[in-house]
Amino acid sequence: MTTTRTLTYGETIRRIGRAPEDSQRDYRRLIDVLGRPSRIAAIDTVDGVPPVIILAAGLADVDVTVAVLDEDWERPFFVATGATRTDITRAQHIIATQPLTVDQLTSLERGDALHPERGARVFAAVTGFGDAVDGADSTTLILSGPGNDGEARLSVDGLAPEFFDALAIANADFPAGIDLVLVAPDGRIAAIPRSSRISIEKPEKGA
Amino acid sequence: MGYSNAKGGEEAILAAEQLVRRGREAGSSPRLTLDQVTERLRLAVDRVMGEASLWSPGLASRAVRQAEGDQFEAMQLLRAHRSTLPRLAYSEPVEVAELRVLRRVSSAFRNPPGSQILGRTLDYVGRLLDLMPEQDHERYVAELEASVGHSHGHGHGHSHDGHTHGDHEHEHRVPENSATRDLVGELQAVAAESDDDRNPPRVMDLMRAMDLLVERRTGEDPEPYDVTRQPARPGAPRSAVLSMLARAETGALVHFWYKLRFDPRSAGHEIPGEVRHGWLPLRVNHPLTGNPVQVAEVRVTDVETYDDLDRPDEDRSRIDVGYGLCFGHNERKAIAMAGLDLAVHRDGNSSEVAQQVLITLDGVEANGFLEHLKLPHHVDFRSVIDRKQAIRALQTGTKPVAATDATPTPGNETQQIGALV
Amino acid sequence: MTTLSAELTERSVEQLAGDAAPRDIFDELSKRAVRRALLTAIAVPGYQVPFSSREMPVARGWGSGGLQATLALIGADDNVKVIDQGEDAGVNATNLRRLIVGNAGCGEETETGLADVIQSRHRIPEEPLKDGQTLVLQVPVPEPLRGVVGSMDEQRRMHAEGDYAKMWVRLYEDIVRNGVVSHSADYPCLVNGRYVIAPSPIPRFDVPKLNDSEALVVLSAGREKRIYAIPPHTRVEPLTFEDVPFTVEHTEGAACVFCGSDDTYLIGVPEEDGTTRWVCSDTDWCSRHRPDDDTETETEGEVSR
Amino acid sequence: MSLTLHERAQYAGAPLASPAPAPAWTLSVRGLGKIYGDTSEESIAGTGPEFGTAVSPNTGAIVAAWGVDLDVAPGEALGVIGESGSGKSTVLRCIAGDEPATAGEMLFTDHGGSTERLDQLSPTERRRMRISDISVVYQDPALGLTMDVSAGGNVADPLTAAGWRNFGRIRSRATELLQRTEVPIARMDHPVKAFSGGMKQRVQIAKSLANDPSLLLLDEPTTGLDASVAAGVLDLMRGLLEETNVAAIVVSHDFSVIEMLTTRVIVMQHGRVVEAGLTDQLLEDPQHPYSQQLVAAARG
Repeated sequence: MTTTRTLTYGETIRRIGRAPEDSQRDYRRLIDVLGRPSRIAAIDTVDGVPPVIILAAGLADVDVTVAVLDEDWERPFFVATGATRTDITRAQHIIATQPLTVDQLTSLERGDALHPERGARVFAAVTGFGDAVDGADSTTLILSGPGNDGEARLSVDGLAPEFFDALAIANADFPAGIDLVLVAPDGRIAAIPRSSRISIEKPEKGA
Repeated sequence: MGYSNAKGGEEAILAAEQLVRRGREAGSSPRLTLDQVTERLRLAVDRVMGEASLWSPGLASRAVRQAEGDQFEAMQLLRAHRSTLPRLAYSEPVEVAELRVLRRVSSAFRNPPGSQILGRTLDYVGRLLDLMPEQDHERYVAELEASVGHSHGHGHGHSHDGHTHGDHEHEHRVPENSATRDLVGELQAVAAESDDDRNPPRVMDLMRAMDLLVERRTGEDPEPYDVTRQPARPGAPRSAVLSMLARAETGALVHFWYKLRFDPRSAGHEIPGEVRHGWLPLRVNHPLTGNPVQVAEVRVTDVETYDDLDRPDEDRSRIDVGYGLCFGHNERKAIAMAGLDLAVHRDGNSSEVAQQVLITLDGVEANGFLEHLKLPHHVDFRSVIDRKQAIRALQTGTKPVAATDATPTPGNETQQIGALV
Repeated sequence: MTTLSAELTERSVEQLAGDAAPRDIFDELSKRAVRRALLTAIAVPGYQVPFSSREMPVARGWGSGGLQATLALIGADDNVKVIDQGEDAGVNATNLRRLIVGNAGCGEETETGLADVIQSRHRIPEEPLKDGQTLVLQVPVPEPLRGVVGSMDEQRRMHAEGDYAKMWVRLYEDIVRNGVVSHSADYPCLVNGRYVIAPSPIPRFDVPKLNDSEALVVLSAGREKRIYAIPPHTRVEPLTFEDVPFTVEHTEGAACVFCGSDDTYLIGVPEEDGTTRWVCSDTDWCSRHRPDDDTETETEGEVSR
Repeated sequence: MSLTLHERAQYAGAPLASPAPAPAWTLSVRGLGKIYGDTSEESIAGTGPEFGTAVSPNTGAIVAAWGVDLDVAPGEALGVIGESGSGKSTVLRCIAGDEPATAGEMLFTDHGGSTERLDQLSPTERRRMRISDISVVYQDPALGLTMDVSAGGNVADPLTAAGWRNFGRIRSRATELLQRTEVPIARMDHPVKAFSGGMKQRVQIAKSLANDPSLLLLDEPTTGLDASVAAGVLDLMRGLLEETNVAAIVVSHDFSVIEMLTTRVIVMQHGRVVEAGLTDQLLEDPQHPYSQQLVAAARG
């Protein structure tokens, strides 16, 4: 997913760093979807900057370790937020503009029963939420657990089913685990906390 | 000039004292007057009077000034001064119900009989550092004087001292619905510190009417135990506990109460029925007529507190009572006192809690012993080194190093024992 | 110290502080720290997340944790309701509301249904909360095992392993000794079938409101620097044996003298003659459920100057 | 909702291995060792019965137990005898999970036939085994009971830990167990700190049987009790062992306890097993000089 680099460097930095009222509004939307897995909300987009960067920037500062898996956006992100840069296996926040591989996912810090707060938070860019007409490249998840009255469905485009299998295993040892925030290019967001139980709805026609 | 402990101490001590005296007078600012201490540092004065257990605002402000604000030094000065004063008479017992209330709040009841009287308190003020520039002070005081006129009983327009510049213009808009007005009606804020007579019915009488209280008026402790004449030790009656609590150091009381909150047996906390600040009459019997005559009024803070008896060996249908009273306006001390009076009652007056309350909370005793560590200890220390060398010699099988001075070292004697072990 | 430097410090402090502008009482990065901690709290319902709790203009134990959570959540377009013991006009609630509204420039509301964020000490409003609302509860003691086992390491191990046998033994002993569960407010609850929490000293009457709630509930302990949460639609069960019903505070025949309600949490107002008059603790709910012709505005207790 | 192994595997979609046929023993221990201090090979040499010490001359480490093998089958009671310092209690503590072993394999099979390597379990899983699989009766009742809690409450502890949530059923199960161990029901609700030594052991035994454990470990259960009280407790213990299908290990320095409760016994000295065999055979004809000394003392 490339962005046209019409912005000057300084301009980009300014746009990444969110004003307090913007990051506050983004945050309220984030906890709305995190508290009700399968719910989809939307944050205001900023021209020229991927929404996943915008959302993560609003929560980043010198007190949090971040790994940005994107050469173009890595430097401006750290300049704009002052966050502490670290590698993927130790980062508290991981920002992935491209789909994470299963290996990358399983390498993330999951915390443990005594320190669940050390579990990583992944801000992952997705192409959409079940928008593709023919359902290609779309995975429908069945979510249950806190935040849902029984089961709820969430279709995610742009992340392979194996990714969600790996996530299910990573979060099998609750309260250790990883919390996943999904961000579409148009600013729509959804989230899957580690407390959610995930299974993948098998599509009717041949997979 | 270095000092050696052996001799020449005299000059060193005098020189040190001169440094203190000159230091106290140095600086460009004018000397602190006693009125300034009494009026601007009134809570420091109140606290020192409590911890020195001597009611004398004048002497206490002198102590605070002389101690350059150091509480422990001030209470030491006042306690020592107290020993120079002859005891002329014993005052007559006074009913605490006679307290002429300046401030009175209850946590246990929303509308205690006689209503909540907020009075002068910082409890509901944003604790923000006041960065008001000095030159604005006059204007601020002028506005303050003007505001006394229009704030009356209704509403929360209470003014309070030392509140911050930022709040000054902030108009309290009390949400306008009837229930809130009712509540506001009850939660009367006394605009200014009024002197008219007021002692509302006590919450204790209400609790006794409900017949839920443990009865603490057992008559076993008719004459108050005088801790200055007879040191209080575990097993001492409640009046000894209350006296030691009254003269205990405020910080020690706060921390000891807080420590108990982390012991599973007393994890919950008590609920104050009443926190009061006001004046108590002081009466003595007239030497000729023998009738009680009021000779003074003493300002005190007193607290009556209640706790749920929830331990296996307690009567679970009853509520226990604690009481604390101390000089001046020192609510955190009185609340802690009442809580510890209750804790000692629950654990028994020979329990570990009782021992610690009676023995460890006096500021003059604790700090004196702590600071005595600065005194020369070189005699003891040499003896410590000597034993270390003896043991080290034993461990390494060598003869201990000969002591520096000529005195015979017990070396050979330790060696003999060493061989036996 | 020469007078020149005294003068200098005065001027520089003033430039820093600015004259009358409402000062920020909680900086942006501290808000982000609370927000990050709250994300974990929502993802691990009932787990006490340690957070960098800052000292606030209200004392520890007076709502500094609730204040930090509220300030981290709200924006200028939010309506905030602040209550203490169920009352908007309570003196502590008034002080907190002043600080919040003064700092965030948000709206002030007493009607539960119109508030986006409700900060409360020891009560959950009678009006059922809705999707999109957030309840922030002030928490004095976040650790439900405080009265069960002394060592903090052991407390953490018990939470980590979900080993709450000692808690159940206490409950068993309580019933054996007193014939009834004598635990009053702050009744321990099991969240999501995993973590036991202290729901803050709300009455047992309010505990069922936490179960399967439409709103997000945030519990914030400033002094002990812990924040935990109950997401919407999460199972919250008071710890009770199957065959020992969970009872709530109730006095036969008691009804509010203002609105006549007998199924809201009532508090007793002692009268001089020893009788007790009952009034709603949730004063705002009460004022909206009074018979229209109620002109009686008799105030409680005697008005004193 | 902490996930069991079974749930975790199913949840993650991985196939679960079918359980192997149930082996004959409840517990099989091979090469159990515990060293306090330097746990390298160097510490082993120079320790053991032949050297008359458990303290390593090379490293100063204490080889409390080394190379201990033992098995115990359902319904059987194995004795472990030796004087104090022989390593018998250390062996028991390692099996119970109160202490991590330095070496050795411990295979445990519960009633249901599923097998676990105890020495590979995490501390959390080890503690979970102590709820319904392995119970211990300690010599010092304070290690096994909560003194401020009532006798009934102490028996309720493992029941609630195993998930019992019905007060009535918990109370009747506790009553039944306490009656079985002859604790007067009238005192069931008194805190155990008020009980005599013998009565405390009876409460411990009731508590240890609450969840029908597969393995019961008794660490000098009657030491410190006067003879008549001890006899009563042993008599009760023998009855219970016969009634239930529990496998038991009884650690004692007293051959009469071993003789009364166990069918097989191992003798330990300076951290090593010096002899093993059927209890009555070993009593009749002890081979190892140390065994002979112990039997002589018991017969004396």
